[in-house]
Amino acid sequence: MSSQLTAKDFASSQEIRWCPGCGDYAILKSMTKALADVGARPDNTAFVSGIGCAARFPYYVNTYGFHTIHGRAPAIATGLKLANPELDVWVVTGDGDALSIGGNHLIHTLRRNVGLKILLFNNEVYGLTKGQYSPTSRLGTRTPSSPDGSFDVPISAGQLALGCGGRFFARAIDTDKTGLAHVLEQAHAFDGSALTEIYQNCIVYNKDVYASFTDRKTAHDTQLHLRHGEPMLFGKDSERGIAFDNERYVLKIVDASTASDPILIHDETNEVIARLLIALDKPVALGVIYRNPAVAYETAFHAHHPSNMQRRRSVADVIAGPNSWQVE
Amino acid sequence: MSSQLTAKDFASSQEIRWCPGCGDYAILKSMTKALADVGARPDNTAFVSGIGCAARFPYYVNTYGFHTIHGRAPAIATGLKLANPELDVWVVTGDGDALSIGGNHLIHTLRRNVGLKILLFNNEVYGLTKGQYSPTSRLGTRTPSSPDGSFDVPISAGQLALGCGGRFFARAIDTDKTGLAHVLEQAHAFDGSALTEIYQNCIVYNKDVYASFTDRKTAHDTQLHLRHGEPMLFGKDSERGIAFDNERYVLKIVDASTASDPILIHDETNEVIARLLIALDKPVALGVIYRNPAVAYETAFHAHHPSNMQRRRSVADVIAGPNSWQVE
Amino acid sequence: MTKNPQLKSIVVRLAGDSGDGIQLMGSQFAVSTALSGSDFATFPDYPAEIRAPAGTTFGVSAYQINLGDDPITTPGDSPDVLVAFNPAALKVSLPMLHPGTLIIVNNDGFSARNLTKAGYDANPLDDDSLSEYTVVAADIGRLNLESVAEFGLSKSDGGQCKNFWALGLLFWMFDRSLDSAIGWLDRRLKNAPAMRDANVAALRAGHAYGETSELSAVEKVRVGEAQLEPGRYRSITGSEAMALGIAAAGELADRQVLFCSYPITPSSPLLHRLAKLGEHGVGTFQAEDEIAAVGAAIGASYGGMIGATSSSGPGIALKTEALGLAVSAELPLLVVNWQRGGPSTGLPTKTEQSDLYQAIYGRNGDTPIPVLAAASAGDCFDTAIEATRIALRHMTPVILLADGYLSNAAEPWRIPDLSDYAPIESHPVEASDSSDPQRLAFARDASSLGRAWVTPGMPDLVHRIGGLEKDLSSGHISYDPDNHQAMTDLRRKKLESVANFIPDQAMEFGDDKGDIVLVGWGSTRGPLYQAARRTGTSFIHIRYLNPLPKNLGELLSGFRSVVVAEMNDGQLSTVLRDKLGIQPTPLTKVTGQPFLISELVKAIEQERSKL
Amino acid sequence: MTKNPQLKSIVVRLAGDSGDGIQLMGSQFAVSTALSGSDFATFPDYPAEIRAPAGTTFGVSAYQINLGDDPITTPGDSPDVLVAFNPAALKVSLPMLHPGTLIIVNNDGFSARNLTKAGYDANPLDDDSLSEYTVVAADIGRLNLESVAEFGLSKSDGGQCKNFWALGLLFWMFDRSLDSAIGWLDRRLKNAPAMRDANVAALRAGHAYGETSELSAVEKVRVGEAQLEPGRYRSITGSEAMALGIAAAGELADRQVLFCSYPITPSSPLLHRLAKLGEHGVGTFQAEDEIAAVGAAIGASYGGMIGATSSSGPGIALKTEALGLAVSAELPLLVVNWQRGGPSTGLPTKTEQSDLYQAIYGRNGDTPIPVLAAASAGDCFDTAIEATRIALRHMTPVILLADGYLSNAAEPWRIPDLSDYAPIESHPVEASDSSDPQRLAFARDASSLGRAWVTPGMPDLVHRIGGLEKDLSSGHISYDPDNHQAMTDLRRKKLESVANFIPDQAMEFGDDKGDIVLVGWGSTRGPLYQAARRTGTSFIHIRYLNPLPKNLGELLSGFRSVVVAEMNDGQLSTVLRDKLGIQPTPLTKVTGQPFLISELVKAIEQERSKL
Ligand SMILES: Cc1ncc(C[n+]2csc(CCOP(=O)(O)OP(=O)(O)O)c2C)c(N)n1
Ligand SMILES: Cc1ncc(C[n+]2csc(CCOP(=O)(O)OP(=O)(O)O)c2C)c(N)n1
Ligand code: SF4
Ligand code: SF4
Ligand SMILES: [Mg+2]
Ligand SMILES: [Mg+2]
Repeated sequence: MSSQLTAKDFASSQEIRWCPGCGDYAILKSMTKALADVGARPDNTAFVSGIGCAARFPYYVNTYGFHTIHGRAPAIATGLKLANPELDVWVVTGDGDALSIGGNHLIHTLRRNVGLKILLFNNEVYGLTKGQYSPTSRLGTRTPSSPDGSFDVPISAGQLALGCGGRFFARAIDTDKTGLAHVLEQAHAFDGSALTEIYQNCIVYNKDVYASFTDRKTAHDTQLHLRHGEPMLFGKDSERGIAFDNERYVLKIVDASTASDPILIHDETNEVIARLLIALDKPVALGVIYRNPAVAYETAFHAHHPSNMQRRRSVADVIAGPNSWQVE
Repeated sequence: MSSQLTAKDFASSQEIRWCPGCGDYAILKSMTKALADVGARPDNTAFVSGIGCAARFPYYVNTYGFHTIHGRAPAIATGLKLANPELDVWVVTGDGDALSIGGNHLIHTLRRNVGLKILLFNNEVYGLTKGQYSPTSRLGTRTPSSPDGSFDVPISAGQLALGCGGRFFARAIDTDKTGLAHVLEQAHAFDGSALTEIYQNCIVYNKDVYASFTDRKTAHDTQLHLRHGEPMLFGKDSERGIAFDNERYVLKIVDASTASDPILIHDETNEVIARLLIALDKPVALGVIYRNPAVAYETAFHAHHPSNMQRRRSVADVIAGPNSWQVE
Repeated sequence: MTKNPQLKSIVVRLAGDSGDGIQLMGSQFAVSTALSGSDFATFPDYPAEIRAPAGTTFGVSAYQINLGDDPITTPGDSPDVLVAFNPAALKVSLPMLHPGTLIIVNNDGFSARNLTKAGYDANPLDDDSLSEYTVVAADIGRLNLESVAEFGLSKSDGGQCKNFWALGLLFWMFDRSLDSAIGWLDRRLKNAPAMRDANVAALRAGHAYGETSELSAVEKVRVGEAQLEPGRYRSITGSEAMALGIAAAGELADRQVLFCSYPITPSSPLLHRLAKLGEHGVGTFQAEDEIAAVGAAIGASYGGMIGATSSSGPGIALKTEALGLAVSAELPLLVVNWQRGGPSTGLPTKTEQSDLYQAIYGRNGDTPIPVLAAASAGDCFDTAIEATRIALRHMTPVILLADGYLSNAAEPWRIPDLSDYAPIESHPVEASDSSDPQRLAFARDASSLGRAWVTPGMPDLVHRIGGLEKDLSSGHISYDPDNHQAMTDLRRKKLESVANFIPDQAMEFGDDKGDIVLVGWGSTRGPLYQAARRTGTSFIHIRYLNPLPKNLGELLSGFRSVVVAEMNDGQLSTVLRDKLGIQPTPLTKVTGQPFLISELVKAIEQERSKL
Repeated sequence: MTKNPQLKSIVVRLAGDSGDGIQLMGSQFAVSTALSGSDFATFPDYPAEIRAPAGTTFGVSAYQINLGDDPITTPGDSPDVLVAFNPAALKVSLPMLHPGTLIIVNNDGFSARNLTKAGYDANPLDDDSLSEYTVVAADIGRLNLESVAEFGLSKSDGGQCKNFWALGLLFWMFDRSLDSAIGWLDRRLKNAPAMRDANVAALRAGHAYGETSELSAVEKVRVGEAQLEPGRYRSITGSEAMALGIAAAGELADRQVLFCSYPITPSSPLLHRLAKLGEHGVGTFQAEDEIAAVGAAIGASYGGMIGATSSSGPGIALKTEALGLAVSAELPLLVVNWQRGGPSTGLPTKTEQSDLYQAIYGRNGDTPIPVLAAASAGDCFDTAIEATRIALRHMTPVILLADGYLSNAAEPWRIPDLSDYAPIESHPVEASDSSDPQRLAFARDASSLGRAWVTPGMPDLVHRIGGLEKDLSSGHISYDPDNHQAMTDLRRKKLESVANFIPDQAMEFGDDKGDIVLVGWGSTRGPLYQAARRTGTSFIHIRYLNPLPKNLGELLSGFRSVVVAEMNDGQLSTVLRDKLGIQPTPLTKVTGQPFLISELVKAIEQERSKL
């Protein structure tokens, strides 16, 4: 369609209302760029969100947008996608929106494999409501609602996604342009539910919670960037790698040059390794961790539908039922 | 306390209102026996359920009982357990109640590790509402709401439980007295959330859906009964076993006498193998598949509480706040 | 039962165990009644359990049908014929009977075990406790088994044919052709020829039994033909009519319908029926819960299909937050509530009208939503179309109240001609010089205040919607105090504007002035109509409950006493006090059972005596 | 501002960016006001965004305080003093000012960039657009930075002290001691000594600036002391008072409290406060959503603790299904609704009273629930106790309505003595010969109709409860039609019986007969009281909204006109029409802002002129 659009064409004219310095800005930037790069069309793209700081996102993207209610965006987006499977539908959600109140819709959307690109901005806190601990907050997090430290065991978005049958899980860091661009493009291309967890810095209520691995200076050692078919190497000179310990069924870090166990080659379809990668904390696994395509729900829905959701026959044809009679 | 109670003491006087032949009867029988066997006390035991055929259970057990609303039993039971951690609290739920409308409460209860014994009667159908497909129904299930066969990918209770951080998952068959008694007793003894999936035959709406592995005659070949520390063997003469294929990261069935790969010894704390066992369909894994204790939520709750939920000080001590003044 | 074979109307009640196939037998009898030309109304009344243990009183399943030539609008107060398959069925039905009722019992069901289960110390067939009735005791169990013996079925499969045996006997009594039932068996048991043949044999055997036995008490009954308006008729339940109405609404609007629901009694039959209307532009989505169901329906409306959802009270409660979103975002949505006995799980299989408060007032914020109610099974069709029309015209969710009685009850219905209905329209996007598509999306029709239905995918109309307050003219988020007042006013006026499009309230019966007017809404129309006729009382039945028809206040002011009859604790009375400032006399019944004509007549007479 | 230093009351408004620390500055000023002996009322008014981009009008955070010796019941209609940190703050505040208002602006905030962001073409400080006000422009930014230079802070950390600089200036103007603010800094910044010292230095610098500068327009203001009843006082917000009230209710009932909630504005502060009352027998559980929150609270009540939950409108909507369960199972439950602007997400940080319909009528089924409302910050304490008392006495959920205004606003509060309150009791299990514990659990107190609170763990009382209909006397499941009617009647009567235990409605002001009575409820008491006083109008403020006090109807009948003022589209008017059959005159305001006294006075005068 007409000429190539740029990131600017996807930025809306709305004033942005996040705190200065919030990680959401960086994500927005990467998103508008990714939209341009994948050749999306504003008219054919919709962003659906719940409630939270993250959920303000649709206002700032120059596409169709629906800022709905807390936790329900996946359900609403499912209806939208069924009504118009041709649309590119993105869901933007936070760790509270997606994993707390919205947990049920998320797992059912993933197991059905509805063709939604779900971006989960995980800042490990409820930002909009002023900083209570969230389902991803680490044990001991002190917040207004957990003054002595939280003791709810956090949930892992990735483990949950795979546990409920999700077919695509990726991870990126808000300010890592390259990594984020890559997963956004992959998510866009995936035919089914694509869940992308983005580590997002809430500078007001949970500042630097990811600093241990987002710091650029030490990124070599703290981040593992995955690419399908490539060996799992990290370190300044890719001197270390990941291997599978098949006595203890865990991943281990090995010296790339001397390792006796073979360095794993990233296979996006390997669910066992994907789960171990998700749990890895040093280095943190980034990129497309798991991708194992299956038929998208809207495809099955329309295929199972006797007329692909078209009106083939009038109600007049069946209104009389099997038995009718004439009264003169 | 006092004399040993029997299964009869745990049977209530209420008329049982399940369809004749329903698998729920067998579960009820095993449950009342298990309660007697573990030395439970009616006064100190409560059954909390949601809505569904399964959820009628509390009426038939001679303990405290609360038949609540659809999907919310885990949340309500959480409040009960926090209010009185000394109680034995059982939750009885169906595949619809637990995994459809109640999915969110289930995952959060499990990740918090609230000390509830959750019995999920899985009959792969909504019984009480007359037979619509449920989140565990297999692809292609024909029901009144899926006249041409369902196309929602089913969810696995076990995978979901592990995905959200559950620490105990067991499985049994309604009519397998020994196996069921074993897991009920183990669940009872577990200090934390214990999820037990019971394959339950709904003879009216989903008759014999498990017949392929519940048939006693072929049970040797179709069922794998797990015991911690014991090798995973099955077959009439335990002639076959389960091994881990560490090229393809899957379980494989091997000949017990000739196998080159070692037969796995069941280690309840091995999450990787637990997930593969849950997914196994021939044979079906039964017994305690995963058990990996952690501090129970109510324990953490009371421990974190400044006074273990007792009233140490009167409100009068703090009512004046940091600044007050006298008006004469 | 009198021996006069030509009756104006007759009430037949079938009762037995949940497993006895009573509902099937009832509906087959209703079909044959319809084909015979009688008017009728039915009332299936079954237990909450799927299959309660055999023989218990709480496990009794019953089906009542009233048939005749008189306009029949209720399933009848008291049965003239009772078929009881076991002691429990007899026991729960006895209080409804009148002297002379013909009771046909299955002798074989009166075992000692069943008598105990029903709480009988002695067999009522053996003492004189039934002396005021005409009792016919037949060995239905045994006779049925004999009639199917040749087909080699198991005892239990063979026993299952006894409902068709009994149906055969009824057909003989009412002089009916066996064809409709045989046709049904042919279609239904296409793949089970032995069962098909056995049922047909049982049917014929029951019929022959009537013909040949010495049942002196039973004479053939001939019921007059109905005085129905000319036209083509069918028998229809509320669920069926609602499903057809929703599909028709989609057709009239030239839009696809996405019906999103989570099963619940008594709403599920609508989902089941719509699941079969795929060729008619309807898709069904069984969601993980009610919130997801209404969410997906809202998403579908946002995407340009007609989003629809259905539930009953507890499920509607869960949807209320999302309904607020639909109001705020101004999206069309059809919400059907099949009411049942409350509070909480209450009496899930019993009927009630106790969700009117919830429909009109039951949301946070000032969140007006139009509310309609269907008055009969067939009326569900028209009301679904009307509700959809309002939803699209005003861009708003609409709540349509039905109930458990309507869901299951059947009645003859004159098949409408779709071409008689006006197309359903929404306010189009208007050409304008505004370069701001947000404004275009929130441009309103002056009379309906409905905004344009702009949906993702439309070129050059990219805009954003949501649940935060919006600027009245630009549609952008606004926290401006005066604007919030203006938007609150707008939402109120939008609701009020619906009244400009709906018909004036008509009298359902009687003069538009007088002492007493009986007022009702929803599924009670049948008994209210009969009670009004029998007592010569004026009668108004309200379909549009929010807003009320403009002339209603004036109409009611023509009467000294406004008696509001409803199956709840007085909810419409509240609405009339609120909206019209009148002081009605509530006539309430909260038993999970429809009104009897007799109790209404008594209440009206009492009220009259007070004036 | 006049130069008369002894004023009866004075309204101060602080306004700036969300990041400027306005709310903190306001609350410190309020504490010092309290300690100075003046009466006061405050109104924090902040944006929905956590930190909206600096300089924008939608990002303005404001704090208004009214102080004086006159009984102060509102934060004041129009500021006498405005402190504006930037052009946006000035712009949004201007419409509220009156000629002569003293405006103190931070010169340094009026950069070209900020002027543009606020939508100013020219600097209003430079033209004569502010000529009717007294403007003092100080270089607050620069002066503050200079005052903290010695502490070696970053520029941004140092800049954050400017609210304390401005506070120092205000303290000088109002002749206040710096002690309370310094004490607070000591406690709060215990672990950040440099920041503590810098803030203290800024505070002193601002104070000194007042003392030494040549600000001729600013004279010291001395406000009279309040004429408060003798006693010990503190400053309190509604959230704080509600938390203390809930803890006190637990203490009076000698039960633990389990407060289960999911965060939502403006309800979260209650959760935060209660999370710190652990030693007082309160546990808090942050649930995964509102349904789990109310569920866990119900579970806690079932287990013998006092289950409590809190939310605002959208969250309460999600709880309504579970509320039905609590009604059906007859369990006590405290449900607090901090109302905010609706519908849907609406105006989350603005106040409104639009959930009254939801509270009284918003459920499926005939499901009555008692409803109370708190009238002021301090009143939240007593109302929480009252609500809990009703919940335990009648074994029922109780809804307590508060709102966003009450949550944040502070006022002086006379500290009550807990020993003045009667213990809270529930109906005990009664000794009986019944061997059926089910009956014992559903045995009722004759006057309150409350059942016994039997909880798991009690010996020999094993029984079952649930949401299905129960037999009136045995408590077992019952599908019996007459029983359902009896239970519906029981639930209605139970609600009605609450009226026998609550006090008669008193006049809040004025005679109990006359032309006009002003009627209100909830947080509007302050402005309504002042308007009533100023116009000499009788005034009734309702705490018990469902059921209404028994004498209310009679009381209202003593007036020709009943003017019902509320911050919604007329919801209490509906309730009064419904329950009392009267025809009130609605006086509504739906802007997200509290009533101004002046607009009420005008409306009352208008109504009077019509009589
Ligand atoms: C039904 C409902 N419950 C609660 C809220 C309040 N609420 C709004 S956003 C939010 C959590 C936000 O956390 P998250 O999803 O992590 O987003 P973030 O602000 O951190 O980006 C909550 C609890 C609401 N708006 N609606
Ligand atoms: C809020 C609400 N939604 C729906 C229902 C209807 N309903 C009752 S039980 C049930 C599903 C039962 O399925 P399952 O949990 O698998 O139990 P089963 O009957 O199969 O034992 C449904 C949908 C309800 N009672 N409440
Ligand atoms: S509160 Fe946190 S997440 Fe929200 S806008 Fe501010 S920095 Fe971002
Ligand atoms: S419907 Fe199925 S699950 Fe329910 S009672 Fe009957 S057999 Fe059991
Ligand atoms: Mg977050
Ligand atoms: Mg089931």
